[in-house]
Amino acid sequence: MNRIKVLFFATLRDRAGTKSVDLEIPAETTVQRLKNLVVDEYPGLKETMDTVVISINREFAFDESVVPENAEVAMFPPVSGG
Amino acid sequence: MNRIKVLFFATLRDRAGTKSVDLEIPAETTVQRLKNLVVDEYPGLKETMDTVVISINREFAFDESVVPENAEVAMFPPVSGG
Amino acid sequence: MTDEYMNYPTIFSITEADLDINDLLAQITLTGTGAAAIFTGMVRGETRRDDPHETVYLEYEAYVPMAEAKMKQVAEEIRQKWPTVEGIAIVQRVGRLYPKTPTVLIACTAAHRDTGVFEAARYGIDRLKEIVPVWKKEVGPGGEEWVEGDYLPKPKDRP
Amino acid sequence: MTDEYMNYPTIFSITEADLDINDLLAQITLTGTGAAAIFTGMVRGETRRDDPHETVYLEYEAYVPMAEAKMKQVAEEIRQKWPTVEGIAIVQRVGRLYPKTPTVLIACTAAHRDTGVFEAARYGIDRLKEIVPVWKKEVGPGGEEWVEGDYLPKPKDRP
Repeated sequence: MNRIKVLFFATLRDRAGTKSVDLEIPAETTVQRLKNLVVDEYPGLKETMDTVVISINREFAFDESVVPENAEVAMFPPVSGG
Repeated sequence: MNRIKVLFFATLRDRAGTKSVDLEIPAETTVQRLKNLVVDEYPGLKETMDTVVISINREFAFDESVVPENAEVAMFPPVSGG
Repeated sequence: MTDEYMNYPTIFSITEADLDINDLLAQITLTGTGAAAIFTGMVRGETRRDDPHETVYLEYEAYVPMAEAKMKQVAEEIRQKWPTVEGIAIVQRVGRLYPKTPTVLIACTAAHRDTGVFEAARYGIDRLKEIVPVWKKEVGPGGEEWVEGDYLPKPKDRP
Repeated sequence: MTDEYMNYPTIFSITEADLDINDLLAQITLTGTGAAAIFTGMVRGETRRDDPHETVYLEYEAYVPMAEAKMKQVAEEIRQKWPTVEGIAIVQRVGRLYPKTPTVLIACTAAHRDTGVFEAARYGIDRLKEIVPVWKKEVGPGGEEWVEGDYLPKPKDRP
């Protein structure tokens, strides 16, 4: 098992009700699989998953990316700064 | 005869050696004719006349424009501000 | 960044402080600099386009370390596309910001104005709104709502 | 200016004072303003293009009342071409100005950045350098010389 941290921002933080969570996930877990694990934990996030943006260690990641040990993962909606 | 004032800027002021001059010119004098009168007075301006810009009462004027009574005429090189 | 750009200042920051454009511009002005194009965005108190509404304030938040990394990437993309650009400043203000307040700044300097500074600044703000992780919640007379972005990053958006 | 623009601020000035971009921007930011494009020009201490040379300072002079009238005309031309532009500021600093000093500013604001503000600011500085009567003398290590413009006004350059 790999320990990782998941950060939530904006709507996802509001829906998850927390800024971050520490998780233990199987080695070789992909981003796609991680999304499912997170929705199991926070069902309120289910409907945000179609347009969620994921980063691993502060860089964009995609469904097939593998989440490494000690990763800092972030989940957030499309950005709206400026 | 009409009384007018002619202002010189930048290179033209340097060459004329003065910022301005009051002139009496015949009624119906055109800009083209005025240039010649000014060059007669200030021969050092002769070679600037090909690219001189003329304004009458703070608006661009052209060779055929007639200089009205009490006009404020200005003679200057193409602008180089910014 | 390659050695070519070693002496060219690049500023990027996420800040809660007022944007001081005079100061930021001075920081990216070199001896050979003759032109700067600056974009700033402000909080609109009143929006007429699309869904007309009033705004009392916006609440900005950022994923700070990633936002800084992505601002650096935007600056590097600008330098790749417009090698004549000298200094670059990219600043996003966060926190609670009221109408008329400047919230974001992109500034690019160069020796001359016809070398792409306007296009570079325009590219910078467009790109910031795609890949820099900052979000805003809009608070209006009738309640609050997260502003939705619409850009989904692609593998090419990694540096 | 037509009634349509009545509430839109237009600032133009010839000044010997420092350009305060923060302040100028605040003066042309309205409740509906969300975007500003600003151009500033600075004195280059070192010029590499065309005829490379060093500059100790520039001495600017203006035909003030006509320069103000022509700045007003530039602002009106911008409003004709980009009716979405809200505030406009056009400022030319004059006097003795040293390298790195901002000398000129054109700023245009609008509700949104995709409504022509960048193009409007670019047009403004191009136009200022054609029709606003300001000149500069360049003082370098080897002597001084008037900088030559190359635009000859045409009848269409009257308002």
